[in-house]
Parts: sequence; C-alpha cells; structure tokens
Amino acid sequence: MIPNTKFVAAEPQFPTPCRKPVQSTSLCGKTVIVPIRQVECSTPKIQLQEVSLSYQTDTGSELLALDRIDLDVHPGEFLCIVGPSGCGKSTLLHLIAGLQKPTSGRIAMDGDSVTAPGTDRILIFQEHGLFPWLTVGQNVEFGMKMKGLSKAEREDRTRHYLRLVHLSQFKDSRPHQLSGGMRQRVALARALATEPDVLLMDEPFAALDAQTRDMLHDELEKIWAETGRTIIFVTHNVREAVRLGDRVVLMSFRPGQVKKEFVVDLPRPRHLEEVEVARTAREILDQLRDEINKSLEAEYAHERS
Amino acid sequence: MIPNTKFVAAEPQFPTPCRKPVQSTSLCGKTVIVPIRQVECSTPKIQLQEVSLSYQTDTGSELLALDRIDLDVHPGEFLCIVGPSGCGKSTLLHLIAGLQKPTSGRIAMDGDSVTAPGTDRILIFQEHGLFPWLTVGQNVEFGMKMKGLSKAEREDRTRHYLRLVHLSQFKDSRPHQLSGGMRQRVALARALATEPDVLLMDEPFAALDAQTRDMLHDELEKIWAETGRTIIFVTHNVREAVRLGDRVVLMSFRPGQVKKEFVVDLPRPRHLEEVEVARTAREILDQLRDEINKSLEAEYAHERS
Amino acid sequence: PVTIRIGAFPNITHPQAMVGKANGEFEKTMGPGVKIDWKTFNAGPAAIEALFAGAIDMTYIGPNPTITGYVRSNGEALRVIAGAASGGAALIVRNDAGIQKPGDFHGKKIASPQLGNTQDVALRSWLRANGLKSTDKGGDVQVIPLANPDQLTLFLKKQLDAAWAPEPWATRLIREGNGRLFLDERTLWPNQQFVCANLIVSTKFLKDHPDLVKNWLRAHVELTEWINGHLPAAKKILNQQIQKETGKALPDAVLDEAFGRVQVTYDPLRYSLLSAAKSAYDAGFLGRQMPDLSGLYDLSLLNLVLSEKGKKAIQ
Amino acid sequence: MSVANHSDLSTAVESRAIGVRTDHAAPTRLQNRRTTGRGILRRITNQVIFYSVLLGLWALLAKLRIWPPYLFPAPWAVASALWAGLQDHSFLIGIAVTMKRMLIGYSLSVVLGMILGLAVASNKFLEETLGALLVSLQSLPSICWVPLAILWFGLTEKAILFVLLMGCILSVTIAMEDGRKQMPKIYTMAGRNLGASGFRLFWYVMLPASLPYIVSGLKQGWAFGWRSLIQAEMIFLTIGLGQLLMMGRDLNDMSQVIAVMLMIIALGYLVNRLVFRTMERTLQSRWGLAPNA
Amino acid sequence: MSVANHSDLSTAVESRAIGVRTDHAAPTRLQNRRTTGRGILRRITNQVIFYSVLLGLWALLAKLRIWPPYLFPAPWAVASALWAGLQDHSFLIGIAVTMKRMLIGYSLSVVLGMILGLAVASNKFLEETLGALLVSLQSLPSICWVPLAILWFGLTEKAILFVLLMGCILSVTIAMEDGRKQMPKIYTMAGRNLGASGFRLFWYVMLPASLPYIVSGLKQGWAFGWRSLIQAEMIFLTIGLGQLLMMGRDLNDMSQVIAVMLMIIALGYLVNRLVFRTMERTLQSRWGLAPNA
Ligand SMILES: Nc1ncnc2c1ncn2[C@@H]1O[C@H](COP(=O)(O)OP(=O)(O)OP(=O)(O)O)[C@@H](O)[C@H]1O
Ligand SMILES: Nc1ncnc2c1ncn2[C@@H]1O[C@H](COP(=O)(O)OP(=O)(O)OP(=O)(O)O)[C@@H](O)[C@H]1O
Ligand SMILES: [Mg+2]
Ligand SMILES: [Mg+2]
Repeated sequence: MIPNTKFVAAEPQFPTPCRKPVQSTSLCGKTVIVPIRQVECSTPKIQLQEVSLSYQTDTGSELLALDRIDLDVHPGEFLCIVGPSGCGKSTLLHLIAGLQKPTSGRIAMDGDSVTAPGTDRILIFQEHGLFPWLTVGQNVEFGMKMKGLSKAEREDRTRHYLRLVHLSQFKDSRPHQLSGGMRQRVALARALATEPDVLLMDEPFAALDAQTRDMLHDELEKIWAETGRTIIFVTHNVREAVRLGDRVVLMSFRPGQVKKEFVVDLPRPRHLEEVEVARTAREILDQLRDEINKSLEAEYAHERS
Repeated sequence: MIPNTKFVAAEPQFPTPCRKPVQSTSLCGKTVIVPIRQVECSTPKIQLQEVSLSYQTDTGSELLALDRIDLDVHPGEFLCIVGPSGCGKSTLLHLIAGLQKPTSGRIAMDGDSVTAPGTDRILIFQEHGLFPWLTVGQNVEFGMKMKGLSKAEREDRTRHYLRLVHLSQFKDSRPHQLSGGMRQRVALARALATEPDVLLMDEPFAALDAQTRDMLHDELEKIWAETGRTIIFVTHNVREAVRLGDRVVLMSFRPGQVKKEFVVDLPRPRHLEEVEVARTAREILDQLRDEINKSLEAEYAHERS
Repeated sequence: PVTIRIGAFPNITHPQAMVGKANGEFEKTMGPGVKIDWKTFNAGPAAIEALFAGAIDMTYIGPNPTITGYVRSNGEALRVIAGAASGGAALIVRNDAGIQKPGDFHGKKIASPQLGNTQDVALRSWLRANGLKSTDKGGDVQVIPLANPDQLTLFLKKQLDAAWAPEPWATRLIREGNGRLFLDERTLWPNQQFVCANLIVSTKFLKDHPDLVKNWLRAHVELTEWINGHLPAAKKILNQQIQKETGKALPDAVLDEAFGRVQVTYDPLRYSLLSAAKSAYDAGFLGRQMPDLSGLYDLSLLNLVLSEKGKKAIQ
Repeated sequence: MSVANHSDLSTAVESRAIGVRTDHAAPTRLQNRRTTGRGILRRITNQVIFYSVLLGLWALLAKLRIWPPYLFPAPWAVASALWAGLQDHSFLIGIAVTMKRMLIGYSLSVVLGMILGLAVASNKFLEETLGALLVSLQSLPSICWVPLAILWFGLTEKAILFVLLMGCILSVTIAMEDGRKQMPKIYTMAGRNLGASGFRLFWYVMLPASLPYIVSGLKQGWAFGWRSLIQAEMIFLTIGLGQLLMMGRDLNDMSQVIAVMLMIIALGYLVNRLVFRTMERTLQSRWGLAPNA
Repeated sequence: MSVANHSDLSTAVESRAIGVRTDHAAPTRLQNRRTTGRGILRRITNQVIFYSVLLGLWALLAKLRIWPPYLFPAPWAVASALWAGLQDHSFLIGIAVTMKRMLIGYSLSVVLGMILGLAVASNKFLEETLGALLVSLQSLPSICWVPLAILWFGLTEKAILFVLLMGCILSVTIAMEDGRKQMPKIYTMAGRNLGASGFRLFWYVMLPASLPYIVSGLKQGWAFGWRSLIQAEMIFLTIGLGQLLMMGRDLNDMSQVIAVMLMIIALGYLVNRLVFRTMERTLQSRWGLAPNA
C-alpha cells in the first residue's frame, strides 16, 4: 500500500535518530502523520545508565531482573519495548515511573535523577490498578484532581477521554462492573486525561479485541502526533510495536538486557496488517525466538538439575 | 503453504459438524493432527438454551449482558468465542462454569442442568485468580488436592504442567513475585492439571509474547487432540481463534448474542501466520467490525443524549 | 476430708479471719480431717454472689450485703452465726471545706463508698436525722457514691467536702487528704457499738455440717478473745497478713488510729443490724415492703460454744 | 419450557444456599434476593424460631430450679424487672444518658483515632515510637484510666468521656494501621503515580483503600467503647446503664442485672444492624466484594 | 560515576522516607533495608529518644509537684515500687500466673472462635440468628459474665478463663466474619471452580483469604482478652496482675498502680512485637502486600 518503507536493525548503542514532534496534516479529510527528522538532538527525555535491579526471593537468593540497562529516550519519541514474558518490561517501567528504586545505576528525566513518582510520567499498569472505591468517571478524574485542575476542566476532559475509549455510558459504573477490556480502557483514559509529558504504557491493549485496539492505536498515534508526548510502550505483540513505534527495543530473557534496537522507519499512519509491518515484525520475531529458546534451555536445565 | 482449506460462514443455528477426538499420528518426528469427522452425533456436551443474564446496576436499572443465547458444544469440540470488548464472553463462561446463575434459560452439561460448579468444568479466569497465600506449585496442586489425588500423583502432574508453561524454576515463588504473563501461565497450568472434561478458557494467552503463545498453542492443541477434551476458548484475537478452533462463534455487541458461527475446516496443525488462517480471520474480522461500529453508535448516541 | 470454703477481705474489719489465717488457729481447732480453703474478696456483693452460687460455704462480711443477700433469697440462702467487729466508720470533712456543724452541710458534696452499702445507709439516715436532704430527695446535699481511693483523690482536688468512710480510709482521709474527724459513727449507737462485720454461713452448709460450723465458731471466739487480750501482737500479725495478701502493709500510725475505732467482738449486735435495715428500707434500698428479718440469725451454735466456755449467751 | 426450567434452577440454587455460602450470583443480584418479601419473611421466621427456642430453654432451666432463682432468675422475673424499670423511667433515662455519652465519645474517638492514625502513618519517627506504644496501651483495662481521669477532670462528664475515649480510640487507630499494612500495593502505587503524595495520598488513596479494615475497626471500637463506658459509669456511678448494672450487682438483684444486660445487647444489635451492616453492605456492593450471603 | 550516583539516589530516597510512607521498593527489598544494621540502629535510636523524652516530661511534671506525689508519683517512686515488687517476687509471680492464664484462655478463644465462625459461616440459619447476636454480645462488659462464671464454675481458675473467653472469643469470630464478607470474590469463585466446597472451601480458601482480617482480629482479641482477664482477676482477687492492680488501687498506692500498668504495657509490647508483628510480616511478604514502611 505504502511502498517506501525502510527497516534498520541497530546495535544497542546505535545512535538512534532524534525526532521532533511529528506534524499531522489533513489530506483529503484523512489525517496523514509525517515525522519530521532532525539530526541534532537535545538532551534525552529519559536516560537510563547501567540500571540494574534484583529482587530478593523468599529463599534469600537474588533474582536479577534487569541487568545494566542503558537506554536513551528522546523527547517526542514513541518507543516500544518487546521481550519474552518475565524479562523485566514491567519492572523497567516501574523504575522509570519512580515507583521502584534500582539496585544500581541512574535514571534521569530531562537530566534530573528520578527518585520519586511525578505527574510528568504517568504509568498505565499492566493490571490496571483502578480504584474500586471510585466510579469510572472519578477514576479518570483522579489524576487531574491531584494536579489541581478545576472542576469544569476535569469534567470536560473526563467526558472527552471516556468517549475516546468508548465508555461514556459507564461513567457512573464501578470498576468491578466492567469487563476486563473495559477496565483496561478506563486505565488508559485515566492516564491520558492527566496529559503527562511522558506516557508509560504496560500492555494497555492486551485485553482488547482487534477492532477496538485498531481504533485506539489510531487515537493514540493522533494524540502523540498532536501533542509531541514521549511514549514508552510495552507490548508482547511485535506487530503492534512496529505499528506504533519509532523504535522497538527487544529485551533479552532473564536477566533483562537490551538485546537489540530496531528503528522503524515506515511512514505513518501504518496499519497492523500491512505487509511491511508484518515483515519488520517477522524480523524482530526471529530475534525474539532466540530469546525464548534461551528461556526453554533455562527451563530444561532446571528440570535436569 | 497448505492449499486445501475451506471456510464456511454459518448462520447461528446452522447444524455444526460433530467431531470425535482427533487422532494424532507421528509423521517424520512431527506430530500431525488429523480430525476425524462424524456425521452422527451424541448429545451435546454443553447445551445453552435461551440463556439470558442481566446485571443490576447501582442506579437500579438493568444491563442485559447476554440475550437468549442458544449454543451447543459437542464432545471433543474446540470452540472459540470472539466478540467486542464487554459483549459478555466472560459472563458466558462464568455461567457455564456454574459460578453465576442465568436470569432465564437453561444450561446443561451432558444433558443435566448446571446448578453449581463442578470439577468437570474448569475455568481459567481472565484475571487469573491465583491464591496469593499459596506458592506457584501449591496453586497448581490445589485443584488436584480438591479432587483427592494422591500426593505423588499431584507432584508428578505439578512438575509436568509447570514445565509445560516453562515455569519449573518458579515452583516455590509466590504469585506476586511473577510477571503478568507468568501468572497467566500458572493459571493455565492449574487448570490443565486437574484434567477436566471441559476446559473454559478466558483469554488465557492475552498477556503472552508471540513466541510463548505459539508454543502454548501447540501444547494445548496436542493435549486436546490426545485427550479428547472439550474446550471453550474465549479470545479477542481472531487469528488465534482460527488457529485453534473447530468452530468460531462471533458474539454481538451488548446485549451479547450469537451473531454468527464459522466452521473452520482447515487441516491441523495450523499456524498463526498462515495465509489461510489470515484469510479466514479477516472474514470474521469484517463481521466483528460491524459490531464495533454498533458500539460506536451506542457511544455517540449516549453522547448526544 | 471435708473442705470448708470460706471468704474474707484482707481488711482490718475482718481481724479474726486475718489473724487466724496467719497463725493457723482454725486448722488447729478444726483438726486434720478438715481442709480450709480461703477465698479472698474485696466487696460484699461478690461474696454474696459466690455464696449464692455455692462457691463458698461461709464468709466474713459487712451487714448490708448480709441483709440484701437474705432478702434477695427470700431468707433461704444464709444465716448470720456470729459477729466479727464493731465500729470502724466515721464522717470525715475536709479541713478547708468550712464545715463545723451539721447545718454547714447545706450545698456540700459528701461521698459514700457504694450506693446502698453500710456507710451509704448510715450517711443518709444521719442526714435525715439532722434535717438535711440529699439532692435525689429534693434537698441540697449531694451524696456521691464513690470508691474509697477516688474519694481521697477528690479530697485532694478539693472537689469533695466530706465522706462517710470505713476504716482504714477514714484515717487515711484524715492523714493524707487534709481531713478532720467530724463524727465517729460509734457515738451514734448505744454502748458505742454497731456491727461492721459478721460471719455468715450458707443455710445448706449449716444444716449439713453443724459440727464443722460449731468448731469454726469455737476458733472464732477464741481468736476474738486472744486479739482483745494481745492487741499489739494481734495488730502486728493482722498487718503482716494484709501485706501478704495485698502486697502492702498499712503504715503503723494509720493502723493504730484506724484500729482504735474498731472493736473486735463475736457479738453480732443484732439490734444495730436491724436498725440499719430499717434505715436502708427508709432510703428505698429494700423494695416496697419492709422485709422480715426474723430468721436471719441462728446463734444457737454460738451460744453452745459460749456456754461451753462458761460465757454469757447472746440473744 | 423456559419458565419451567427457570423455576427448576432457582429452587435448586435456593436449596444449595443452606450449605456453605454460595456467591455464584453477583452482589447486586443477591441483595435483590434478600430484599424480596420471601427472603425477609424467611429471615424473620428464622429469628423468631431461634429466639423462642432460647427463651424456652431459659424458662425450662428456671423452672427446673437447678440453680437458685435469686441467681438464675426466670424470664418472667426479668421481664417484670424490665417492666418496672421502664415504668419508673429509670431505664429509659439510663439508656438516653448512656447513648448520648456513647455518641459523643465514640464520634470523638473516631475523629481523634483517625488523626492519630494519620500522624503515625505519615511520620516514620512517630510510627516507630508511638505506633508500637499504642498497641500495647490497648491492653490496659479502662479502670487504669480512672485515677488519671479523676485527677485531671474531677467528677465530671469529661472524666467519663476520657475513660471511654481511652477505651476505643486505639481500636480505630490500629484498624487504620492494619488496613494500611494489609492493603494491596497496587493502590498506593497507582495513587503516587497519578500525583498523590503526603496528606492527599493518605486521604484519597490509603484511607479509602483501607476502608474495609476501618469498618471492621469501627465495629470493634464500638464494642470496646461500650464496655469502657459501662465500666466508667459503674465506677463513677452517675446515671446510666452502668450505674443500673452496678446497683443490680451491689444489691445482688440478678433480675435487674439481666434486664440491663438485655438492654445493652438490644442496643448493640440495633446499632450493628442500622449502622455497621449498612456500611458493610455499601462497601460490598460498591467494591464488588464477596457478598455476605 | 555509577557509584556516586547510586549513593546520591539512596540518600534522596532515604530522606523522602520521612514523609508519608513510600512503598516504591518491593517488600522484600524493604525488609532487607530494615534488617540492615543501620536501619535497626536508627530505629533503636528513635525509640530511645522518644522514651527518654516521655520519661523526662514525666519527671519534670512530678518535680513541679502540680499534683501531689501520691496521685502523680515520680518516675523514681514507680521505679522503686517496681523494684520492690520484683525483689519480693510478687510481680514475677503475678506476671507468670497472668500470662499462663492468658495463654490458655487465648488459645482456647482462638480455637473456639474459629469453630464458632465456621458454624456461622457454614449455616445460613445460624448466621441469621446467632451471627447477629454475637456482635451484640461483644458490647457486654466482662463483669456481666462474672455471676454466670461463678455459678457454673465456682471460684476456680475455670471461672476466670470463662470470663476471659467471653471477652475475646467474639473478636476472633467477628474478624473471621468480616474477612469473609470483605474478601475479593475471585478467591471463592476460583476455589469453587476448582472443586472446593463446604468445609474444604472454608478451610482451604475462605480462611486463608481472610487471613489479613483474622490477624487483625487476633490482635484486637488479644487486647480484649487481656482487659477481661485483668478485670476478672480484680474481681476474683486471685494472684495475678489484676489483683496487684486492685490492691494498689484499694490502698491508693499510685506507684504500685503505675508499676503494674507499666508491666502490662511492656508485656503487650513484647507480645505484639514477637507474635503479631511476625505474623503481619510473614503475611505481607508472602502475599506481596503493601510493605509496612
Ligand atoms: N515482587 C517481586 N519479587 C520477586 N521477583 C519479582 C517481583 N516482581 C517481578 N519479579 C520477577 O522479575 C522478573 C521480571 O518481571 P516483570 O514483571 O518485569 O516481567 P515482564 O517483562 O513485565 O513480563 P510480562 O510480559 O509477563 O508482564 C520476573 O522473572 C519476575 O519473576
Ligand atoms: N458485576 C457486574 N455488575 C454489573 N455489570 C457487569 C458486571 N460484570 C460485568 N458486567 C457488564 O456485563 C457486560 C459483559 O461483561 P463481560 O465481562 O462478560 O465482557 P467480556 O466479553 O468478557 O469483555 P472483555 O473482552 O473486555 O473481557 C459488560 O458490559 C459489563 O459492564
Ligand atoms: Mg509485565
Ligand atoms: Mg472478559
């Protein structure tokens, strides 16, 4: 459909191209998103330097979840992270959000060390984390309330974002009255409504049907393009990563490391079912396969021992 | 890749072909799964007759989640259910599991009315439902313990199924120490380990990376083929439904109804990325799109009102 | 062997019990076949409760619990078989409360240890006799039932003007609470005698084991006489026993002064109890009808013992 | 056919409900069942049967005269004591005075308990010092506070309230702490992530997240407070149920003691039904917790 | 460079820890921090400071003689009372006797309370009748049970245990009920789905699922039981801390009263630290609940 696509496989430390917010222009009533490239680059929005994290298990042994991660995320970049299940993707987002503290290494945002959560980095949790004591609408309002927005503004935005995720009718429902996918969408609306600088998304579309997800992809891309936000997006769906990301980071199996980075240079908007997207995805999948095999080896090694 | 595939779109009440357990034969070291067709059919394994369910909302109004569902599931059938988010798929599984009671209509298993949960129908919950007070291993053992299996047998099976989901190393971990995908796999192992007649699976692979999911597809198909179990599999991934199912049921947007049934007549094993699978999936997706559009209409209608 | 379960308070108004417990007089008199099981109480109602429940057979106790116990059980549960002590209560006023004569009590706050107990009844009847009325009867004297330790606190806080208190609290109020003896209750009674403790027995036990009760009375009378004959030594033993049971002895000065207002006797002083019952009835503590107390006393065994010893019988 | 089947089903499920609690229906649906005429009727029948049997047993025991009647009064004796007390208004006044104290003292306790809980929750130093002390203080019986109360407040209402306060304030504080400790981590994480911190994190996230515990603590606090109040009234001997109880005991009048006990139980039952049950119900239906039936 | 940064970070986070509870580290990690020498040292320092200040304040007030010393004894007076009591073993014996009673009575209460809780949980009829009664019974002060105890058990240890039992058994039962009511629905659903029902559903699912509540209830039950026991000892006047307290009060010996109170507080602190803290910790680390720091 769109022919001129390019795909670059890069080593971890490859100097990734730096992007300014893309511009969207209306073309025959359809929005076409055109990334503007820049060679010169300001300080990275998020910077991870030799970040490691190990969990202590009950037995006292340590589980190294993240191993010396180096990662720069540029302002306005849409970065996708893929990796085998349990490789530390969620942990990484928690670290960036400031909810956990690395065992060693440094995380910086706009050059300043991250030591605590801040409203400039909003995380969508993998297990949604909605508040059961609030209605759907109040959940969405929560972050704005904490930011001190006016009541009118809050209601406005709540309406807007609930509509974005197609849940206007459920404004007064309680989270437990929603289906799994609906909860995920509420969490999405809650995060978007605070309109943070950096969005950290942990598999936000995992429980959604294909159609709804496609539509939300479009919406997310549009928001990103219009506001120039930085997005770090974790997913297990490689195609989704290629569909959305400027760059896809592949993490390795335990301990989580940055195994490879892929710059996705396809024109936007892309579509999940596009041939080029599929091809790129397959390329990444091949690499992912190696990682899974490693996990299998670990499994069988454990069996044998 | 595999040429002779057939795709049949069927009206809801279309008499679906009845299957006996497929047979698997080893072919050059690779297992090929060959379904055996039967025209004559015994009583359905699971039968839903005019099943409706409505939830009462806080405001006192009723929300009709399922509307007169008629559905027969044959012994040994692999039935997949797809539908837009919030259409009542999870609710349907809960009803079959006997955890909820329909507002009207009848659910029967092997001809007997379902009034309570039974170990012959094991459900994998969408939100895993692992017990936080048990280790991973104990979680997997739980169902077997309730069934009264011997300690040795339980340990055997626990080992086997944990290995199947690649979590042998985490036998003594607590659920909260696992990643989202790992928890889903534990829930899978827990359900499989009880070896029930009927498996009810609610998006069991939603949080898994592509590779792991592929492998688990293979494993699940193998188990199903070898044991002749009946499986009802809910997913939002249409391709996955086509990859696995003998039949795919498409549910409509609120109120949930059986909109259409598709008999998938492709030879097994299939692969997610196969052209035929993709084609069939696209066919179903088109129908799904209609449903989503309805949901959008509902959304906008609500906006306007 | 038989067991006698007997109650007593670690208090100077139960001197026979304390001294006998300490020097083994009861064991000696009762003989080896009888086991004595002492139970300690610190309030009459609990002791009566235990007697009702059959948890004790006899107890040393004050007159008012005796009356209520008898009345509540319609005369079934208990009998008074001897007296134990007389006196031991006084009206103490705070030095700076400005009270010189009964008339000064108008508008004052007076405490009694417990609603309806011996001192409470005495206080109320004294007030009436002096033309004073408590607030609950429409007068201006406030009668406050309050535990003795709390009376002392309130004396010190100057929130209480007077208290009708038993010993040794009367003495402590004087010594530690800046109090003054306004009235020794003995002065209100003929012979300066009124009962403050007696010995009661459950009717059933009395019927089943008159011999044991009699033996007990023998020891009781002997102890009474010994104490009266050896006051300094007896006081010492008494104080030691109190210390043993409560962890703390009374200061010697307090003991001397307090014990000075107590007389040890085996005479139950029947008339004083009956008149106290009348007062209690007048104050409204004994129901709508003046109870019949004629069967309360059973002094036959006591008189047998006394006559054995060649002493005058008590009617 | 569907009608016949439906009724089949519902009786089947109904009969199961006699076994261990089955929560296969959504909470809202269950509440629905509970508020149906039939459900209420059945519950009332059950209760009437239960209490009649209890009463019958009591009457029987009293009739048999295993224990002397002055210690184990018959129901009619208690009834007449109750009647007499209600007649001369002393019971009504007692209830009114005691309830008034309880309401004031309990509200105060809840507020102060929460403030204390907040202080302990928000300050590491306080938690490590005061926090540990609080639980230990809770095991002191109310009588320990009486001398202090008299010393500080004299013979006033305030002294009684103080004893009551010391009796139940800690329950609330400790329940708050328990709630904070046992609440799922995800709530504070989500709250902090969305910009809540300090007091607002406490107020908007930790407090509501530990509500189930707090309700439980409020219930226990009510019981603690009620006991302390009765005891305080027994000691201070001012008008109130405690005094009535004490008088019954001092005069060895068991009928009166039991009559007062019955009143205390009845009040406890009422408060529990009207206040705490409602709170629990609301919580359950809002949070979608396990229904209570 | 990474070393420097690391220490930067950790102090930054450390200093934040003074604010509202921050649980940005996983529980296991926090426990780790807690068990480090530095953490313990800091905690001990904090406590030493806190209690020294309390003691200083008390000494000051006593020195100022705002209240007479027999009402508000100085720390040294209390210390000497404590010393005297320990010297003549009366305190040690009291503690031993009381603790023995408490251990027996409390264990009994926990077992019986759980059985009662199970009965109420597993039988609809019992729940609607007995269940409602239990909460109301809880507000009866222990003194109400004394006549019954004497009637049934005489003046024996059993009677004291009975009063203690009636004081705390209900706390456990009610906590169990609360836990059952407030626990997330998914657990019973998963349990029933996997074949648990009746007693086994209760034992393997509902009980462990409500453990956080049960621990909270055990804590409250301990406090209730302790108060009841002291009160029972005060009434029955048998050896024990309650008797020592009562004697102190009867003799208006405030030093002794406060010395006994201090012992009760210390015992409460110890039990809380050794037993309940450990239980909470285990729970938290196993369930991955919000860490306590
Ligand atoms: N609290 C914890 N205690 C101990 N280990 C933990 C804890 N949380 C996570 N882990 C371990 O850390 C590793 C990484 O977990 P994480 O949740 O970051 O994985 P993930 O990449 O998000 O996986 P998924 O795709 O399945 O969500 C896992 O192996 C997990 O077992
Ligand atoms: N406890 C409840 N109370 C009220 N409404 C509920 C409740 N549970 C579910 N619903 C409603 O029922 C509908 C169907 O929910 P269900 O969970 O079955 O959807 P689903 O098909 O599984 O969706 P998803 O794919 O998002 O998981 C939804 O609209 C939801 O809002
Ligand atoms: Mg994850
Ligand atoms: Mg669902």
